[in-house]
Amino acid sequence: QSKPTIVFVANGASDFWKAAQAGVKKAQSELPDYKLELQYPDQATVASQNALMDNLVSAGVKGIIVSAVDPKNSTGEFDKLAGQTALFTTDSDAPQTKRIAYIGSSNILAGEQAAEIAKKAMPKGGKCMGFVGLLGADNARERIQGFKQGLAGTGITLVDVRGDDIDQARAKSNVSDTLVADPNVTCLVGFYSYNTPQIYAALKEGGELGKITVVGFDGDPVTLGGVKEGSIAGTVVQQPYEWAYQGMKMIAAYLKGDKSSIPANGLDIIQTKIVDSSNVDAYVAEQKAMQ
Amino acid sequence: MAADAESAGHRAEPPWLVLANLSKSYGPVNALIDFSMTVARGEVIGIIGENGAGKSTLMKILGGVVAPDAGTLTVDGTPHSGFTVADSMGAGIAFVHQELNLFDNLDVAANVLIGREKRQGGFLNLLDRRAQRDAVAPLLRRVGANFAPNTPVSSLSIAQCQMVEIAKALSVDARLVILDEPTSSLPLAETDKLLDVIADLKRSGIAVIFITHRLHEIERAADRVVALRDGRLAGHLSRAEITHDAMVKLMIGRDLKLDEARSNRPVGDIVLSARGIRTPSRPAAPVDLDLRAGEILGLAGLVGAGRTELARVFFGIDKPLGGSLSLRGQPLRLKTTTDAVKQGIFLVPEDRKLNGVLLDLPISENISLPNLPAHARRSLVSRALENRTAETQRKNLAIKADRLATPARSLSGGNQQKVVLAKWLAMTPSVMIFDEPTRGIDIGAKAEIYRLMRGLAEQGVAILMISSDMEEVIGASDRIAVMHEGAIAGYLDRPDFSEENVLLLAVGKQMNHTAAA
Amino acid sequence: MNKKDLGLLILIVVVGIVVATLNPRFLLPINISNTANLVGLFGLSAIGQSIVIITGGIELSVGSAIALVGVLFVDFVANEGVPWPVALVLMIALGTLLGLIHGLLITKLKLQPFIVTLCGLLIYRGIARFYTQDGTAGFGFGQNFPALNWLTVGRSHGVPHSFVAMLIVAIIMWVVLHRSVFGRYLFAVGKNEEAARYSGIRTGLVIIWAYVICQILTAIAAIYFAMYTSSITPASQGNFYELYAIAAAVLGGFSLRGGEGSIVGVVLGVVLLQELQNLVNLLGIPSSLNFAVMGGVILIGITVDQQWGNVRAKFLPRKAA
Amino acid sequence: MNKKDLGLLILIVVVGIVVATLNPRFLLPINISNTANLVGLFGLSAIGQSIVIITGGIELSVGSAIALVGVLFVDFVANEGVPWPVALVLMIALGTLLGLIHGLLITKLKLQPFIVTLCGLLIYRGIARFYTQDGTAGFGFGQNFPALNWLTVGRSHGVPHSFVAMLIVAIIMWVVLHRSVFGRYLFAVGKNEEAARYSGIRTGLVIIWAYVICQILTAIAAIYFAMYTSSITPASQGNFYELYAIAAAVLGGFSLRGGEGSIVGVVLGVVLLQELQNLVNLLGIPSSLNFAVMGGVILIGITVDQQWGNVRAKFLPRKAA
Ligand SMILES: Nc1ncnc2c1ncn2[C@@H]1O[C@H](COP(=O)(O)OP(=O)(O)OP(=O)(O)O)[C@@H](O)[C@H]1O
Ligand SMILES: Nc1ncnc2c1ncn2[C@@H]1O[C@H](COP(=O)(O)OP(=O)(O)OP(=O)(O)O)[C@@H](O)[C@H]1O
Ligand SMILES: [Mg+2]
Ligand SMILES: [Mg+2]
Repeated sequence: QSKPTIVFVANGASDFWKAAQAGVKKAQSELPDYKLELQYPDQATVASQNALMDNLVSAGVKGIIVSAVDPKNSTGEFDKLAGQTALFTTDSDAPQTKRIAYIGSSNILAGEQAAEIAKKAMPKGGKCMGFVGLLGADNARERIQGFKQGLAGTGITLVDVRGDDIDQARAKSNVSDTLVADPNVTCLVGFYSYNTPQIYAALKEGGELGKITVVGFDGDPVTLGGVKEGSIAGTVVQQPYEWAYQGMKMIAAYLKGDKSSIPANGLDIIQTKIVDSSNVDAYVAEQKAMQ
Repeated sequence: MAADAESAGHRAEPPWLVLANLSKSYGPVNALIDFSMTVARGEVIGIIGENGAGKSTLMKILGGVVAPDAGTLTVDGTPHSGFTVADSMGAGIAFVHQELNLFDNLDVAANVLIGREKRQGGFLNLLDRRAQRDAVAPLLRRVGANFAPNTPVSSLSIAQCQMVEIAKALSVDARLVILDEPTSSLPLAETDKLLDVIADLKRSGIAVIFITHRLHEIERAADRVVALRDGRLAGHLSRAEITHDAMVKLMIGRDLKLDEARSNRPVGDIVLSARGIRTPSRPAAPVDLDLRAGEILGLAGLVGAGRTELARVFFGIDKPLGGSLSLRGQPLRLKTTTDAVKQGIFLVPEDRKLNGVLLDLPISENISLPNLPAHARRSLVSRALENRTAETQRKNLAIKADRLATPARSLSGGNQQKVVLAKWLAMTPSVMIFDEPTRGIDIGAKAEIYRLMRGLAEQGVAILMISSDMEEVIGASDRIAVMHEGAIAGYLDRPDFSEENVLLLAVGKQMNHTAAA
Repeated sequence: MNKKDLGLLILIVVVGIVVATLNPRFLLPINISNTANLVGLFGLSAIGQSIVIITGGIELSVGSAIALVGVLFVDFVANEGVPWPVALVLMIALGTLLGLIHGLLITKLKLQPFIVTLCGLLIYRGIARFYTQDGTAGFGFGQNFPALNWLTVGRSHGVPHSFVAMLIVAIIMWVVLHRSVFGRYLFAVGKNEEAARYSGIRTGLVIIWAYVICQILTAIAAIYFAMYTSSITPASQGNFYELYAIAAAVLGGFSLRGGEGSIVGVVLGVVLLQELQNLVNLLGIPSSLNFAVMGGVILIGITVDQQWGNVRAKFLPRKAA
Repeated sequence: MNKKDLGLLILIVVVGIVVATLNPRFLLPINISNTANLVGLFGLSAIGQSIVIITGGIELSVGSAIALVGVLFVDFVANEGVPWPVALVLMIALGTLLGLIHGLLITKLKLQPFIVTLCGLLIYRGIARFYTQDGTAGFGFGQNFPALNWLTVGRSHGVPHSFVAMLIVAIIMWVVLHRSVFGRYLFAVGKNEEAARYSGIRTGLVIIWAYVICQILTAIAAIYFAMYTSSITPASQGNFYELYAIAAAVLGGFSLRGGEGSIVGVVLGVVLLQELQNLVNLLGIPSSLNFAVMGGVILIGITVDQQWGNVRAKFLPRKAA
């Protein structure tokens, strides 16, 4: 009732959004006239997220930036919401909806960057096995697609991707089982942020650390440690801090009537970047500084 | 009798257990009113009373299971107001409940010693299984059980379970053993054994309270009779005064003439006939049996002879392994009990608590259950029709319940049995199978049930009456079939009726025709 | 309406008043309408669940069945070009089949309901995920089925049609459960299956019907859920929904031992659960606490109900039994 | 070992032979060692669950308790600088407390175990998520606790210590359940609580102990899980683990009605479930089918077991009573 509220709706509970939280905080300090929040649906499901957003709109929220659980198929809900509040998307886009703009990375590009890491680490080619939480999720599909695109024409192949339903014990045993099942696999790719640490741990236990190329996504401390140590070839990091920070500012501007900051094509791509042994220290320092 | 002299010797001592002015009501039902009695050492007290007179309630108070509303229990001069299970056990009271309370996932020895396990290993409290077996084996011999201590209880029949319950009571170092209808499903031989056990207990100075509806057992065993009527003390009989008629008079307040008269009307055609029926537990013993309209065929046999199992086949509960059934000459295929009920074949089961009534359903709903569509309009149940039927049956059978909407659970055992009868009598039976129909039923109700049975037979209903009560088999049947190890060992016609003949057949011997003559 | 239901209703109203005081937007028609919609969706499956619970059984596969039916329905309609009424009939047939299988396994092979339906939970989710290769099933951009939409996600005067559907089902099931011969059989079987059998009731058939009814209602609920989310991730759609349904039934006075419960109770149970979910969001309680709030209120509700029953039993003399 | 357990063992061996034929690497020591590790982890919680199931109860909060204890343990040790033995003791105390609460609610307030532990499931997960603000609790890179690691994720001659821990617990619980007076009481209470009370058994105490034992074993399992994954997402850690534990117990011959089951059975149940998980990966079956394979095998196993029992009952005459 007092200050207009803008909410960053994540797609589910995860450490990943801690950086976004920091971005929201930073934006809040610059936007005292608004109340900025970050919220999670209680489950990473469309139903739960939709119910959350319906409730937020009922509660009078002025702007929402959402990381949709399933953007492709949320057209109806998003269009409905867009009629009631200023709706932006982040993390994964829903281009066909009436959302105002997308602020985030391109998962396909990120996948291609991961392929770069693999190519550099395995000039002679090899067989890769991927690991991911939800095989069907859009971000997983796009990363896998990008990774395959990036590998096209090289001697490296992605033979399979194992899913674990975000169960970390499964994630780890999937890695252990893969090492047993196929001795020809020379490269492991962790597509979700927690997959890479579990790959690292399983390799360490199996005594194969360093013998197998590991390519990761996101900046889990263990992943970064592995990169620094040299046992992980590299990781592709996104910048949720920037999504939240820039997103909040863009929405606030938009609510004030300033449409100029909205990109013409509705896409504000914030580049993902490769972190490998050459720049890992700098990246870690940068992240520390942010918190 | 020697026993007489002994008990006379104890009479001089003051009673160690005194019950004074006990009352207990369940809602509006006064189960026990201002009741007092004493128990002396080594005394055998027979407790009699109609169904619902309050006998079990009294015993439950003694066992600490039910708390009285008023009154005191005094043990060895110490009055107790709150008497718990632990107090009861501490006072040396062992209790065989009317309802069976066995754990069928454990073996016999474990059941007998439950709560009083033989231990080893100090603080680890480990079981000493050998000691358990050794402790239980003599007890089983004493009650005449033919199974070993390590037999799983799940493989025992009801009667055998009752033996285990008795052994359990004996295993306690008890001063008083309460037996609430211990013989209700025990056949003759086992009952004899039990009466011997009672005499044994008495000899070693242990008091016994013995509830039964089989009055001749009381005649044989009791030093003294206490009768209850409608929750009140109705009177005492000393050893000398105990006669069948005197007991009946005390219980129901008037004389009762058991209607022994049997019509000598010729029986009708064969209604139900079984050929080569083989049951799962006795696949090698095929049964042939014919049941005629208008007759009461008594089916006798020892514990586990397979009578109940046969009844289950006739009622469509179990599928036989082989053989065929026919009803009035037509082949009869029973896939479910529904098929049997449709054909007018009804069963009054042995275990009424488990199979007979739905304890939580109102009496009226229990009665209408098998014939619900007839109490419904367009598939919607009409309470009015339901109540009408129930009311009729309550009158016909004199069911003692103040409201038909009360759950069957609150009825005494005998009245529950009447509810089971009521649900079938509200329909038109052509074959009625009674499995232990008077188990736990008082003498007045028993007479009524026999009268009902006879009435049904006269209407042309074919009746199969499974019974382990020898008096009943001989008194109520027109013809007796005796089963031995799953097969029919022989038939007895009226002239051959005698306890001896039934027993001979039941144990697999030839019967003795001269004895009957 | 019995005393238990009344108690629950009072709880719902009290919670409502508290929330409305803290945030008056709770009473906005749109918020009530949104909540009613969710009550409709969850109510359909909870009513089905409650029929099974009456028989002393349990149906754990509800959530997975919602995923499987949802995936198939959306795929048939959106991608395979099956006319939606045909797809609807197919889904109800599928529900019937699943219920039949469960019922037969439970009655003929004498398997425990918990384990049969637990296997259902695992298997149906596996099939749903395999069917889409773990992808999502959803309507494409601009795909529109006006009649289907009207029936499922439409609202009339703000009243969501899912809620209307649930009400209709509730009324029908109320008559079935509390007034019909079949309902009486359900209670009898739940109280004591053996005794019911000895009364000539085809207990097997009654139980099979209970599972069939449950799965048919679940299939209908699945379609409503599918249309509400309009896209289905087979790995997560409906996860834990069986627990919500069971919780609603238990809140509504059902005993998991069977033979007890009322339709009014289970509907009120669903209303309370949805009110709680709504409250968490409206009062800005961290969504991580959503679960804890739900669990806490269920526990308190049940405890109060139980204790109240004890107090009554102690101090108020029983009405003439 | 009874006949049921033997049947299960045969099933495990047969499945093993089939898998080994299809992919001989199944028999590699490292694979067996990995599987043994998971058997250890899941076995600890399944044994706890089985103690509760014996009493006719159920403990649905296991998965959430694994998340809560895991999060707290890791946070205490990694971030708060609590010495790990202290944290271990604290976690066992927490388990005791949770079990005590469940037991008291069930025995004193006479609430149904299903509903009490369902509320536990909701509440503990909520608390775990709230505690970390829905973040992940994990050890920092290079944080190392050699003794703790040796105890939990260490292996001796390829034998994982988690497996050893499970074996020790299994042996202790075998003695408790099958050879001690307390075990006898557990069986008695599970079969017929009323009758047990009439026999002078303090049934309430027995039931409370069952839940306490279950939660203590769950807390230990939680620590092993936490050390295995070394990072914990409170929203998903342990999700559905209660179902695995229940499934293992049921596979192992436990009846959810109580009073039946053996420790050997539940351990074999866990082995079979883990063998199935392993098989999916080793044979390259799509991971989406993982659930379906598990559900299918459980169903088949239970059905065969049941039918085999029927066949035996039909054709082999019962031994004289
Ligand atoms: N739990 C109960 N709730 C309500 N009423 C009860 C309960 N138990 C017994 N009654 C009532 O108390 C009265 C006495 O019952 P009790 O079981 O003591 O009779 P009984 O003499 O043992 O009869 P029977 O010979 O049939 O066993 C009966 O009217 C019965 O209906
Ligand atoms: N061979 C056997 N082995 C084990 N148990 C048996 C055997 N035969 C019979 N029984 C037990 O006895 C029962 C079969 O006898 P049934 O109950 O039909 O006997 P009954 O003649 O009615 O005797 P009862 O007086 O025990 O009711 C079965 O329930 C079974 O538990
Ligand atoms: Mg009695
Ligand atoms: Mg019998």
